[in-house]
Amino acid sequence: MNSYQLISLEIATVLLGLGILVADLWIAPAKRRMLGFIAAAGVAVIFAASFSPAFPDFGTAFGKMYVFDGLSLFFKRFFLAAAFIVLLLAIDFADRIAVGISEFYSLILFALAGMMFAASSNDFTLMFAALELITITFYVLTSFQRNKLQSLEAGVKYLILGALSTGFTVFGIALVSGIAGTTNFIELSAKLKDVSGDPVFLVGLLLLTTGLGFKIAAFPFHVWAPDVYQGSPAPVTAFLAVGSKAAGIVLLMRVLFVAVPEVAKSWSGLLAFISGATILYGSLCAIPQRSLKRLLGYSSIANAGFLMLGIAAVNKDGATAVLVYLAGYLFAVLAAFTVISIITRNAESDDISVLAGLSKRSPMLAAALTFSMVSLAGIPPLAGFFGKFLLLKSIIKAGSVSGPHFVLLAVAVIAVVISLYYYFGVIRAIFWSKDVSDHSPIPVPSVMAFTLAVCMAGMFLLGVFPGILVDADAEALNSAVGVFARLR
Amino acid sequence: MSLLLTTLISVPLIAALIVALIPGNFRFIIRLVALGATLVSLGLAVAAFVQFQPQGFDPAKLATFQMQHKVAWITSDVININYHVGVDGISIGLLLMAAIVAFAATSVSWEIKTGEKTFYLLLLLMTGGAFGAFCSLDLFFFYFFNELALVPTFIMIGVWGRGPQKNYATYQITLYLTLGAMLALVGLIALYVSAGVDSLDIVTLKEALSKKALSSGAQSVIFPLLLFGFGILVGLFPFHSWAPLGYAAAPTATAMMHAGVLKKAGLYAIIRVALPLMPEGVAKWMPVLAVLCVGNIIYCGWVAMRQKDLNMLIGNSSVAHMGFVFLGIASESLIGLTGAVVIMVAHGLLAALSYGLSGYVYNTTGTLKMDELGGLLRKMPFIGVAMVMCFMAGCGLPGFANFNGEMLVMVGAWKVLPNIVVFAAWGGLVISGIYMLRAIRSVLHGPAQARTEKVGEFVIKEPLPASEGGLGFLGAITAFFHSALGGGVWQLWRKLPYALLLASLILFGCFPSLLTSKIKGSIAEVVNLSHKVSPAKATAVAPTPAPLNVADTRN
Amino acid sequence: MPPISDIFFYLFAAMTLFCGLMVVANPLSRNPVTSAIFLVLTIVSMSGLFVLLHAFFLAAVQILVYAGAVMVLFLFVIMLLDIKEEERRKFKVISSGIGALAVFGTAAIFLKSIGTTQWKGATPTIEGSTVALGKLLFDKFLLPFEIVSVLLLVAMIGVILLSRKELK
Amino acid sequence: MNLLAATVDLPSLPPVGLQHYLAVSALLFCLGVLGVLIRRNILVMYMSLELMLNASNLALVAFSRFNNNLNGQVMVFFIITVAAAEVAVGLALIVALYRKRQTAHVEDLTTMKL
Amino acid sequence: MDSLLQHWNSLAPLTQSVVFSTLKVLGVLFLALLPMVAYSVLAERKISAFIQDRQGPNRASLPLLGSIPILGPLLTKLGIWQPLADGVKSILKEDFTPSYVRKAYFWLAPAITLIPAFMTVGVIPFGSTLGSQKMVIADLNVGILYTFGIVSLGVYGIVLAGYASNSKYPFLGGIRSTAQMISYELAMGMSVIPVFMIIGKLNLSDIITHQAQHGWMALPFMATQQTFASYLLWPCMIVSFGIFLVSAFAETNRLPFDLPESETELVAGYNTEYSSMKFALFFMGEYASMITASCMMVVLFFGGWSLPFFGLDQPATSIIGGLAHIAIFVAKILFFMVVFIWVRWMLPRFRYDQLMDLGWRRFIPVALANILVTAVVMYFVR
Amino acid sequence: MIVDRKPLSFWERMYLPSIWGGLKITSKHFYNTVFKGQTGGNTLSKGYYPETKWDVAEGYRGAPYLVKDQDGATKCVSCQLCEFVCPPKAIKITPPGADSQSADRKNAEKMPREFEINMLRCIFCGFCQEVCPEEAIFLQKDYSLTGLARGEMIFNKEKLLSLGGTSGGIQKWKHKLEEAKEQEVFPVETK
Repeated sequence: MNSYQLISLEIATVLLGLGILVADLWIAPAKRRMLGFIAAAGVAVIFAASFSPAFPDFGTAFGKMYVFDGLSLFFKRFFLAAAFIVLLLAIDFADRIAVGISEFYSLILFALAGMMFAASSNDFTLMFAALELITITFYVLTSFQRNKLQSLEAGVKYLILGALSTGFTVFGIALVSGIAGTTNFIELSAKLKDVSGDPVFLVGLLLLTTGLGFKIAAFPFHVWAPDVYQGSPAPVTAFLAVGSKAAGIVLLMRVLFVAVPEVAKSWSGLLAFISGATILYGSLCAIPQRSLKRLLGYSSIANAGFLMLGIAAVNKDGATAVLVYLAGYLFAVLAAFTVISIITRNAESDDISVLAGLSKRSPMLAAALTFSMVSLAGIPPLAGFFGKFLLLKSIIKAGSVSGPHFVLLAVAVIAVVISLYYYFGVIRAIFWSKDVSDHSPIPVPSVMAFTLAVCMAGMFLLGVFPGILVDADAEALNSAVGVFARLR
Repeated sequence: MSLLLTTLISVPLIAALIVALIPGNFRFIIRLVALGATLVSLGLAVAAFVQFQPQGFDPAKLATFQMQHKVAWITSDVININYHVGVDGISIGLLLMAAIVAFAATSVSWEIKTGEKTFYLLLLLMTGGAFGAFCSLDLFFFYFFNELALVPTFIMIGVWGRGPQKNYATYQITLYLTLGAMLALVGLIALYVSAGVDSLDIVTLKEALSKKALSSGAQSVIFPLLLFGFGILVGLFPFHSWAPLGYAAAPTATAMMHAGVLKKAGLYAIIRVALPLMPEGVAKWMPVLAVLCVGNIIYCGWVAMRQKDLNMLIGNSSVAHMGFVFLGIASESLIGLTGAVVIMVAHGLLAALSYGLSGYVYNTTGTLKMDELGGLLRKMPFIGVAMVMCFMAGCGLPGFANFNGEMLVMVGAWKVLPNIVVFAAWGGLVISGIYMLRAIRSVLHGPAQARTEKVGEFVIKEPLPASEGGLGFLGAITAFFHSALGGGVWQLWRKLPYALLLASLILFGCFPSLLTSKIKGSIAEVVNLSHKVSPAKATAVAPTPAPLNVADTRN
Repeated sequence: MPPISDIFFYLFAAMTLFCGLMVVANPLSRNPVTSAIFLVLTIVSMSGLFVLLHAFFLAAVQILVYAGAVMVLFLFVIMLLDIKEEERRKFKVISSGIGALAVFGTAAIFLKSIGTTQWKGATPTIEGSTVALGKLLFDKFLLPFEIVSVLLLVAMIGVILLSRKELK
Repeated sequence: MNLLAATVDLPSLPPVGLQHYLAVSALLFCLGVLGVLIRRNILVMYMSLELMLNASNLALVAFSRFNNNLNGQVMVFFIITVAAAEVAVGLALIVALYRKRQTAHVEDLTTMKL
Repeated sequence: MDSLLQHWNSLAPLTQSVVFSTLKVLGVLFLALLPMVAYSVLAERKISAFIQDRQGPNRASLPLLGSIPILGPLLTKLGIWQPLADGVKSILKEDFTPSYVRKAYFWLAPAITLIPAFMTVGVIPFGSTLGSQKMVIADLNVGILYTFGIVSLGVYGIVLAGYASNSKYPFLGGIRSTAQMISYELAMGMSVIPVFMIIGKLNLSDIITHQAQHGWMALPFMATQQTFASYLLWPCMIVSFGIFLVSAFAETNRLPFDLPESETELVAGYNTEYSSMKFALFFMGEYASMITASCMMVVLFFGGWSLPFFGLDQPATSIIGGLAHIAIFVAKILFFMVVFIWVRWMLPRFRYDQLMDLGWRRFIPVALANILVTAVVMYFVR
Repeated sequence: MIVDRKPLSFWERMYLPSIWGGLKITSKHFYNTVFKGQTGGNTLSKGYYPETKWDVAEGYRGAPYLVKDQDGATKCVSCQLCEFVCPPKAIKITPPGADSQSADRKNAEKMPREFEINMLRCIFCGFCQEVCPEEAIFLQKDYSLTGLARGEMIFNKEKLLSLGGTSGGIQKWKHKLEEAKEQEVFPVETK
């Protein structure tokens, strides 16, 4: 198998990004929005191409550094879908960006490429490069609204803490790969027996996990998330919440389940602690929030905790559940951000009070936001429910092996109840706010309407027929390179 | 293999979809669709009820469900879930009750004047969810449908609810019910994981667990999870405080549906899942339940006495009634459990009727404070009479279905839990008698108060919105229905839901065997399975083999 | 008598750590310029350590990129912004103390684990030859190399976008 | 060698091995973390972060030497490149912030609070 | 004498090499570099005088040497003793430190400017061999990288000088210089990549050896065995050299790129506040970096110590040959020094935006394209 | 007003012709100087500076000195405007105290007790001359001031006056004195 065929999706993405960048030179400023459509269409084509039967079989490339397996394919599609929606969001967002709209699109595409590489990385070097491509792109993206102080502050905060996490990751990589003598995950897992007792190795692994914990905003490495989510432009926040987080998750899965499965098993208590603390912290802090984006920031912390839950279970159910959960999360969060983006267009504030009277002003937006909140809360028949169901199942299954997981389970249950409280706070604001000052209908651009329709269709489809997804995910994990197949 | 149940479930859901597609200003059409859908499903439920064959119980083999329909939904090595519906004696009565209440609730929803589209959509979803919950044989789908029915409750209370405590009530009911549901979900998943048959299908589970029971450790964890999880959904003492508050704040139809139907789903799940599958858990936790149910009966009854608000009174009495069901469950006897199921059906009708009536009173007088009401019997004869009958049924007057149920429960529980029965009898007959009669006196009798001075009965008539009248052919039909329903037969029509509920109560009160004959076979199996592990206890509780004595339950 | 390379190791290591400490906790000055200059010194002495480890190419690159470009940029920005505010701020003793304690704990863990690790490596023979490194870079590590090139493009776009004058 | 021996009398120190380099690297890393924790000037914090990256570089080069493979050195190459890019973006960002807010002090970034 | 030699031979090889290295360092630094710096200042003054119809320094004289008939006045007229007078003046003049400067950096900056310029010389092969010793202080495998690394440190002196002076003109000069040096370092670095692509080594001695055999990079006909390939690559090398040359002007802050110290705009920029010896250090630093830049050009493009005549393209076997190589090298350096000086009086100063424009938008793309073209040509040649 | 720059032509943008031009000019001068001896010293004057002093042209403005009027009286009235305006702060004036001589002529307001110009600081800018209301200070032809110590280079009032010489001009004090005398002769009737 030719290496370049395997990375054709990524190549296409990067080329698309470059194309947008270059095309900008010849296109009149007034017509630059069109580039967004081109970018979105391109991503859609790449997404469709990933389903093509002509697509190469699974395999590894670049000296086993890059793996193309079910897991990576799943995540690639995930990222592509997310980027597609984010690009559509960005098209609508274009007029709120002072300069460089086509760069905005191409940066999103480059971040997408980084995520796709991350999904396939089987080597610390590739992982580092991909992770940094994502992170640095997001430094720029978060601070893209340079005329807004909030955006800049968000950028700087993300910068400092992102760089800190890079520092941890890199030092972790140095120690782990140094002790093991290899940077390849599979080779590392083969040598694991010799090195897993080495304290330096374990310290390194801990640092590495810490670094990745930063990326997914897991407790206690979550401090950046609320501010960054609040300050960034809405499409960026959405991409950060979905794409960057999923990239962190897939890398965490690769590192823990492929490179060091035995250690991961023995660490499940620690992972469970992180997961529980993250869930609880995110849920509790979300309660008093007034800013919608900040609320979603905390909710995303809680969701990171739920995702960690599946990892802490260290079993195949958990891994599958993570994938299912992510898919549901994707549509729900993107729908929420789409609505927020539309509503805050004129309001210049994302205080929860802007939702007042939304059910009257625009029933469609109200419905979309309600559904996404309901889905995030994990209530049937929407997509979020099934993910939570599987996560709980996986942790119960893991709990039948070890005790601390029951505590985690209790935390998760309590957190779901708490999360319902604040998600319903949003719904309440939509449907029965007292002080409705503005009754004018909110115009919904057709792009946004399309985006919302896609998200809602996704939420319902995955909620009512999760079978498609679960089968696909289980298959993805079965075909994944490494020890996924051996996970119980 | 029969599509009847699937059709029954899908009728309201499809109707909900249709409602979603109709523009919001075609209010009358939306009402018609909702009413038509519930009417059709009522017909289907009656058909199912009639079609259901009462069956005896053969302890050698497990009962079969009737009218089953099974479709593979998720089959993977991670999870295996099928869409599987079917009914047995326990659920068929509840299904019929649900259909009746749903129709009644849709009928009384004329009071809703804003956001009808969303309201009916949610109501239909709720109806579909309730049907689904009672029909599902796969526990995942049971949970799924139950949640589907619960969520609209929160929104409906929030949006169309009333009273100063609306928000507080909404949050309380949301959080309590979610907590209960989550606990139950954890219990169900734990059951799935520990049963080891890779299925949540009740049939499969029963079969597998009757062969190889769960480990006692697993049972002692899962059983309380299910008991308290579902218990919270029902309002088990001390987790009941949401119920009266929530119902007091809820719009009429929601209160009817939730108090009448959805609450029963939790009880149903306890009887369906917890009892037969985990005999050891039953043995361990039933004493606790027995104590708690006294709390329900006495404490909530006592609280009900102190209420000044009619709805709060009804709410608390409703929770107190749940105590009887818990008592029946705690008795673990054939008679007691049969009685519990009968109460579930009866109380569903009763609660719906009570809330329907109180809602009507609220809409005409604008208050439910008992000291502001009075003399309604004279002003609104039909409502007044219905209310008297309703309250009489509530305090367990013979002739109404509740009496049968309570009687059966107490008889069934007497041998096992005599002390508790004393409490229950005291609570059920004396306390409820006190507050019900007090309510009758202050609401219906006496001089008319300021609020009730000028009210009349069924005088509401509204014009057909112009947007619906001018629709050509469709408009003509609409106009016809509107004049038919709003013209000459208007008053009769508005009385229909109350009459229907009252009639059902009396019907099942006078002919309890309609229910018990269907219930007994299934309950016998439940009782049998729940005693399976501890034979000593089983003999102590039911000295004679349970199935043979079923006939005695006819009262 | 230790070999001469060991002496150099101790020399460079001491210098690296001392200058590193001066970067973060200089008792005499909290001026960012001082920190930057000490960071340059750290980097230079570290490239001395690189030379001792026979990584000549990296030693040169370290100086060229870090000291020659990165730190100049830092200095440039510090001077451009004329940042000296920290000198006037009160130093928060308690929070800093807690942070320092935590870091000392971490350092203790690091040193303990490094002390207890059993290293079974062979005698070092490898040379950080530029040719070998280059071949590896364009052969085995081609993919990360290409990704990093995209990354540089992104950084370039980002810097231009972030630092160009507002059009309005 | 004997030239030095003639003039300097050094205390006897253990022969330098991997662990020595790792210890230096670990200490340097901790210094970096310390800087991030106790300094409040964004630029100095950022420098401390560079210190952390450099610590990793040292560890990687040491491992590379003692493992007899060049993987670590390649990694260092990438780290240096990425760090340069990161610094460029980061400083641009800090300058942009400074233009807007006239501060480079983390405690002044208070637009967004709970 | 014999016993001394014997004693010498009895020493360990390491000790011998240490001694040789020390000698080379001291020799190169004090015998070659410092005098060269001093006399390039003189050369600058003289040449500028000639171009401007003046005589230049012609008065400094030494008490005894000046009175030697004929030779004395001639040397005086040539200004041979001027550097000595300048040195003495620098040392004796009052060293004035304004009160508002940042003291530590104010003192450090001149030293930091000078050191990198001197350190760079360490890897430059200024001759083939002299006896058994290679005429290079440190024959590094990564010589050119070392050079670039050290050169890149040179900017600190100027930046710190600007910062330390705590006054606006020096500050602006420092800032300008930073930007300018970073920008042109990039173009400079890229311009030499084709050279290494052709030669395949980073070691400067190897580069010279290669040129001695295959023709100088910038003048391919200067070889005993001329190859077609080197003629094909000639245009690329010309471009490389052009960029390198211009960048060298920018890197050394020489006219036409002396924006950092432009006296009419910035009152001499970063060294405004400096006087006497500290100023002299800056001054020497500038000339030292000019010498370094000349060395680099000679080594990279003009065959270093080699000359394709008289068998001078082979490493020397005799002392005479070795000295001849050193002389050739120095001669080539002098040529470029003259170019540096000449250009200063030939061209006016660029505007700052023109300077940046030239660096970023002309040289860097051209250098990149040059790399590509070289690669393509090499692909077809081999 | 913004005037657009003239766009450069292609060759101008290449800079090469300019370089060639510069090379031509400089080479010509270089050749002429070195080989033909055409230096400025030879062609413009008859030698080089220390030996051959440069004759300044009329109107040259060198060092500032104080001047006296035709009557030999000090013109300066110690108003300190020049001290105030002096950019390098080279001028230092000590006004007369209560007990000292106020002026060396009649009817004048006052004269400085001491007037110093530090010639090491002075930049010959001419502001003092510009600002002086009494035309008491003038930039004169001296361009080469040397001394062996710093102290020598601080010129005091006597030195400045002696170097400055006499300058006529308006003779304000004389006129004032005459006016005063006329008033004594023809007193105004005030009734």
